[in-house]
Amino acid sequence: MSSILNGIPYVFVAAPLFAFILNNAVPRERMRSHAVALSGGVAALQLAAAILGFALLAASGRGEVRFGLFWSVDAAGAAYLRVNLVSLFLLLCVGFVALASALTAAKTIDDHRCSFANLFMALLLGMNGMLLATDLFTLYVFLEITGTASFVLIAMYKSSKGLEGAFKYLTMSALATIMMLTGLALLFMHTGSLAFADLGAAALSGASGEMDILCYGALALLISGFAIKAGAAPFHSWLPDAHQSADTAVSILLSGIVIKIAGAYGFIVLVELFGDLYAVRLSVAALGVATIAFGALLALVQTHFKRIAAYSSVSQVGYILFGIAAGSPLGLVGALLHVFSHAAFKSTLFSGAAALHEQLGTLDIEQMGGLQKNMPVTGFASVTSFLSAAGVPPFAGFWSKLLILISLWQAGWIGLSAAALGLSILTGAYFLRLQKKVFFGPRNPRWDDVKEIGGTIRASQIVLSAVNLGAGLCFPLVLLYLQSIGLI
Amino acid sequence: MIVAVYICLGFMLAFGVIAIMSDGLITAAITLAVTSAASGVLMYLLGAKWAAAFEISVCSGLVTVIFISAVSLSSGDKTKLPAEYQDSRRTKRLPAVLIVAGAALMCAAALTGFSLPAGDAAQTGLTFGETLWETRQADVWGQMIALITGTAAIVVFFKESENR
Amino acid sequence: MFKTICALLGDPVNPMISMCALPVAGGVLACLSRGRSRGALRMAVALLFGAANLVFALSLYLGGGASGALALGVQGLELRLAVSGIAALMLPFAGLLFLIVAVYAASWFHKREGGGAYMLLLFISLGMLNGALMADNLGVLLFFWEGLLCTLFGLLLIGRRENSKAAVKALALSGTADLILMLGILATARLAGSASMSEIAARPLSADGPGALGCACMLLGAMGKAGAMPFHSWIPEAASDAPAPFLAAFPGSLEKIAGIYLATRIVTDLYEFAPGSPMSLFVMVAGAVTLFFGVAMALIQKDMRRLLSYHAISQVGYMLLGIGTGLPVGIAGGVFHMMNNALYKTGLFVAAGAIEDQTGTTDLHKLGGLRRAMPVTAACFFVCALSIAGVPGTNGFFSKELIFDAALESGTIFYVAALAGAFMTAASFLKLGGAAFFSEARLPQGRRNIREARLGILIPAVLLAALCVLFGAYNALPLQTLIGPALGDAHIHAGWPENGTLVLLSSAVLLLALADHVYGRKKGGGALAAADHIHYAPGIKQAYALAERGLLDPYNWLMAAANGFSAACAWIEGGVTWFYDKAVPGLVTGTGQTLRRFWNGSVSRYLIIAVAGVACICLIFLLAALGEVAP
Amino acid sequence: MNGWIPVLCVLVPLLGACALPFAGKRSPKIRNALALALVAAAFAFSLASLPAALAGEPLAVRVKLPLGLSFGLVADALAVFMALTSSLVAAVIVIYSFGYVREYDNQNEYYMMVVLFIGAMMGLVHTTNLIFLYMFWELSAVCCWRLIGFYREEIAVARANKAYFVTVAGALVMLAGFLGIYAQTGTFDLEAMKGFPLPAWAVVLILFGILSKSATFPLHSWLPDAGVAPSPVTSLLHAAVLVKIGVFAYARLFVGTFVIPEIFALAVPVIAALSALLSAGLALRANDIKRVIAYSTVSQLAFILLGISSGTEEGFVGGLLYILAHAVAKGGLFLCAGIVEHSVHTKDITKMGGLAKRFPLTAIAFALCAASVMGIPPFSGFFAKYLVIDGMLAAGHPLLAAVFIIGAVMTVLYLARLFAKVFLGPPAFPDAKEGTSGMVASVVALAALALLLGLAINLPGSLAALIWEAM
Repeated sequence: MSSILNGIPYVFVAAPLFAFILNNAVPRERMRSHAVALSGGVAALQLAAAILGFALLAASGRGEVRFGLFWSVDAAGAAYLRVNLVSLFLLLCVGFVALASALTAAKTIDDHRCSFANLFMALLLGMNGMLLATDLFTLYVFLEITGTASFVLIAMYKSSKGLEGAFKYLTMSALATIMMLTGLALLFMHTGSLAFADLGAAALSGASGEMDILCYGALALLISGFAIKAGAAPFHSWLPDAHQSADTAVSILLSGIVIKIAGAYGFIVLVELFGDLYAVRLSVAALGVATIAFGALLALVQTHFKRIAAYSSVSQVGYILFGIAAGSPLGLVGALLHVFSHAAFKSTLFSGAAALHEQLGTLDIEQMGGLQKNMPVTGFASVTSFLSAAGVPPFAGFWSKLLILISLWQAGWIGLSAAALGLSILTGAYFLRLQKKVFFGPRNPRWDDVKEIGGTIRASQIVLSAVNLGAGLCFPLVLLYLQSIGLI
Repeated sequence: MIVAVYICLGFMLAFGVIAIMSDGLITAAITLAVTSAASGVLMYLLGAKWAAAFEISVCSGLVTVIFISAVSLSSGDKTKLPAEYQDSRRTKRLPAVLIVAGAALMCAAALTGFSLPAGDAAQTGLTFGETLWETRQADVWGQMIALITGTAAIVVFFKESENR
Repeated sequence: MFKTICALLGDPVNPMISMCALPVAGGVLACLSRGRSRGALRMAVALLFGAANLVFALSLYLGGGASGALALGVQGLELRLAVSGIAALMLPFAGLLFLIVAVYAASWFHKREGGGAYMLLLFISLGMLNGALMADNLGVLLFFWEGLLCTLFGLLLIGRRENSKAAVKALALSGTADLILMLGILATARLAGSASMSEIAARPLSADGPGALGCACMLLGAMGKAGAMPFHSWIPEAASDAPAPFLAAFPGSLEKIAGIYLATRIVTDLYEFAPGSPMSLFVMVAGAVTLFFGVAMALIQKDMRRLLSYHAISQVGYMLLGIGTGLPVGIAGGVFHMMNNALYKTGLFVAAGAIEDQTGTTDLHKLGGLRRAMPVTAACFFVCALSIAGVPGTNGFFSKELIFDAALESGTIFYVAALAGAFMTAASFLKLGGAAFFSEARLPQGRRNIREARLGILIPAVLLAALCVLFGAYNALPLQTLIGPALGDAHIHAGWPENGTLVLLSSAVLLLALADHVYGRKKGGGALAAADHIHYAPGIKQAYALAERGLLDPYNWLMAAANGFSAACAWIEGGVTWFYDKAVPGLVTGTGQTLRRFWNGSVSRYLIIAVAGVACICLIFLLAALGEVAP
Repeated sequence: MNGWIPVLCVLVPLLGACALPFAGKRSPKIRNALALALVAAAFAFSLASLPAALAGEPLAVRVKLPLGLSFGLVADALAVFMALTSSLVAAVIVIYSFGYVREYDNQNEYYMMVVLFIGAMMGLVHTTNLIFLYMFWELSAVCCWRLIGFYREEIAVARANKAYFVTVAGALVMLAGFLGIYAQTGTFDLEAMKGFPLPAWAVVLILFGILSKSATFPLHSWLPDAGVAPSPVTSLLHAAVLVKIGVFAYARLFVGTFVIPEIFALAVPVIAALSALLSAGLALRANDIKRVIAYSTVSQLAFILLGISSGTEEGFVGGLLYILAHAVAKGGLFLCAGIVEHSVHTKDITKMGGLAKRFPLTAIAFALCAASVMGIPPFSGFFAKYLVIDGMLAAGHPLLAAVFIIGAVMTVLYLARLFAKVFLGPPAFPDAKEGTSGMVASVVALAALALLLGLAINLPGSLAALIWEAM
């Protein structure tokens, strides 16, 4: 049993690498048609491996599984890679969103297929690497890889004029890089080693018992760096423009999982290491409130379908930050489950956007109207994503939000919990406006002859809606399973 | 030793400002090379010899070569920045802001008694090879995947699109 | 014979239930009889079921009352029925009157439309009235009491669907009165601890302090049903709209019986009604006001139906005045006056119905000289008119004397008002008799050949006139044998009133009225204008003008108040809707718009915002470092 | 086995609703029959659990879950009473909507949402856990949103959104209250928290949700606006079932489970009085037939809330009877309005008149239902109003009782005005023809039911008294 468990972590690194090599080895003409299928296969493999790994690891009861591919892992001070329950769950989410993106990409991406596959693998490697890293510097390196890969994916299909969104993403990432590197440098200077094991509030306080200014500065810079990557409130400016100029398949990846792994996972690590420092959790909570409020308010006034979805992602990241800020295991579980449910309903929404773009040619919601009649599947999928995002009970979104609210209330932040509840009515507001303008409102004669989208996008919409509803309905079973492995 | 450090910092600041301000791509490339060279010297002064070696050889050397070759290969009119990127209003105030920020940082460092670490920081017993291969295995992965991503990115940008 | 019928039907409760169910069955049968011979069929049903109901009522009366309970299952509302005292008397009396009115209605609708629905609703009303009279539990009394509301609304809608003003007005006013009664009943039941009248009668409640609310509301409810002010204004309206038999049934008899029965039960059983107490003053004042203004309005009417309906209102004033005094003689006088009024008022309405049946109109301008064409109707009208005017020797006179006696004892102002009322009643009936029967014929020549009324209408009129004469000539029968035992004190002085001065005064008033009529006739030219000199006298003219415009009509006050209140509500609602539709959405989208303008897409602005964000996070850490922010 | 009846009562409509669109694709007849069968099944199951509830040991199924989220369905007396009321009226409304919705499009979604709504109602009535109560509460809000926006016009969707916002905002505030309770007791299970004294702020938060759902004064604005929905929807949602959820929650939480501070025994009736008077005043002035009836609903709901919150047995029993009487009568009124509006194509009562001649059966049914709402015997409305006012007097507030009598008087005024304006007076639409036989039959059935319940009041009366003992 443990042999399989030890083998599984290798899949997450070997599979994308092998696919990358295969993608470039086979001559371009034949590879063109299978490139996206290959990336879909890799995503599916990762998803399966993560599920199997999670089950085995939970059953085996071992905290984590260390591995170093060619080297022994027990050398002193070795920066090995490891896999634990949190990272396995996030790897599962990565696989799930990558699969959804591949399904959409099969329809929407018709040129540069090989390059898309290459960058898809690079992005996958970046994210997997971040989740497997055991020290802050490796985490930063893989963060940069994810950043570069997603920048190129965004800028890939645009003419020189359309590079504006990608350019904004690049400049903001550069700012994040500067801050994170200085933070890491300050930390390294103070503690001598960046491995998770050595770091921790105790290590930081050192002999004198209280933190000196530089360590506070380091933490502040690290938090703002991850905030930019996560698209938290004051730093979210790049997200909508990046989404508007990126292809829909890339948008699914970007808002479905990249901002979660690059941003939220960073916060998970920080709170895990320096959680008992009240300032860290307070600043994450403050970011959370600002993110939800700004995201929702801005989403309410947009006229482009994907910008609304982008701001909605910004807003939902706020809830994940809330879960992390609570600091309790229940909060962490809530945040992770919200990562999964957000991935599910955001991918649904974006595949809806892809369908609309394919069939109508435009994504300006002012020109749409009453499409429920012509495009019932897309309409139904958008309703499931609305209900799950707004936290309407039978859907997955509600349960994860509920856990986050309970953890916030138990952490003593009653005001924040009430604010989260109040702001979720804003979530409902902008989704209802979207429904009214696009699907539910009076019919626009211009789209009378529009037919429903076919192929993989319809399949992905149906599967994703089923996941949204299914995860919600059998959530009590998930709770029982989590209790059996002692997480709640 | 402190004076040399401040000189290098001064060089870096000045040439950095010129690099941002200049309209010509070539002058920008050259001044960027000088900035990275100054940072290399600074690292050497602060005792990070390996890092200094890499900095000078790779950043100021190789990168500058690539920049200049790319600029010279492309046709003549590309040397000037396209019109819409020239933000005249901003260029006036930038140097003043940067110099003031530099001065502020310096006196902040002075105030908090920021002391330079001892010249030759305690060298860990390991040689460069050992640190890279034994303790920093994850970095090997990191470098490898970074190279892959870089090549994939370059391939995308400089390739004629297949079917257009 | 009657007892056997009770035994036949099992335990005592059964006949009582059947007295409610029997009329309903009769009504359904009458309504279902269709086809050519429906007139005769309905007459037969009316006779059969009316008689059966009368027999049951008499069997209960002679059987000395009965009581029984049926668990209705709802807390505080078990169906307890008990027939004793005044209820036992009222049941047969109502049965008798119903029989007469039913026959009259059957013959009236012989040729006309809407007969079936009318009979159905009339029979259901009888069922409800029987139920109300028999109810011992106050809640059950209210159940049957309000039931009359439905049938009243239905009856008023027959034939007059175009303008439904009278029906709506009746529903509104009686609905209000019934709801006030509900409040009164609940307060009384709550105060007494139990809702059964027989238990409350054991130890009556005091009418001052907490009991005042209950007593006042119940009295208001009783007065509302009887048709006294301030709930009276639908009756004249209904008079001009509703079919003629309706007037004879509802304002004529059923409503009066119910209203005065409840008023008597309140005064005698439920509350200690001290003669001088504020509650008795309240009832007497209401009685006097109704009496005076009712007949004042009747005086100037030019249409027979409206004139008689106003008289119906003013006669209630006499009864309330009598009961309001609280003295045994007053209460007996009130009840006796109610019985007399039921007889002669119904008789007058039947006579008016006969005239309308023959001539097609009740407008006095067009009528005249019917004495020769319809001698029997004229005779019956003449007998009833004499008794309503209270001419010595008639039954009206004896009951009025008792009320005058009681009124004099409790306050001369009430006695003077009663006398003025008697004067105007006499004057108006002289005018009516003169205009309709004695002046020369002014009918349009098309209606020259008027014959005597049909038998079905004539017999009820004659029967009623005969009863009036009977009650007048031998008044010991109603007083000592019927009302005395019902009210529990048998020694009421029957026969000729012993207080001679009262008799002299009232006959003087009658003579004065006759003189005024002769003077008015000569001055106004014709019997119809006999009362015009009073109508257009300087001070009184403006008062009448006000009344004409409906300013004194309580219904209009109620509607004005309701519309004013709803205008205020509309203003508040405007504010609430503004908040929901404009304020909240405007605020939210407003902030959204400003934020969108702030994030205008320029990279430098984004970077500045990001740096500001970093500064905030550093601030938080600074505060934490200085120990400000404790967990 | 017996535990399965409540589960089936909840699951059959919920899962059946999902099958309706597919049945609809095959043929409308099958879909209509299936919809009626599902609602009838809900009625049958709740009827099946009646004897056990009467015998005192209710059918139940309980599943233990972590975090105090234990799922439980108990068919106790209150649950069965509410389930029977709502599924009975819903069945009549579904029959009515066969004729009404025939010529409009997206009927599949209409029937799916109606049956889903009934499933949510059954779940909400039977559940014993606060979070699952909130779950069914939100599900009904979503169904209400889709149904109000049925005509897909601009105004209809705007009003649907408004209804969604107000009810969901209230529900979210209520959820905050539930979290507060969870923080203090550590569980969401109602049976475990029986008799727990609630702090005042938690009660206020939960009251927000209750008042928004049962459209009481400050939060009532969405109900009159929802007149844009088709008549069976307004009848189902705003008369018979949806608005009863709020009052049921009050009974289940504050009377059945928790002990609330004394102040609320006076505060809630005062709010109810305010709402009753204000909406009665507005009903007197409104000229849209559905808006008048909607304001009347707001006013009558205040009556029900008064009864249930009076804290005395008479008041509580009266409140429950009022729920039954109002559901039947008000449902009938809305359906009659539907028939009238469906054939004359206008909702403005000033343009109507004299329709009694053209719609004799509808006019009689409207008059009977209006009488029951006015509280005129022998209809069931009378007993309910009698007991509610009695309860108020028993609680020792004669002034409030008088205020509610004024409310009752205004009810008589505006319903008489409405009846006169629509059915009496000079005929305005001489050639209008009455709706289909199905529609008229269901309306007459409801009117007859109102009369029948009045005469046989002791059946629901004894059930209501039993509920009070169980509380």
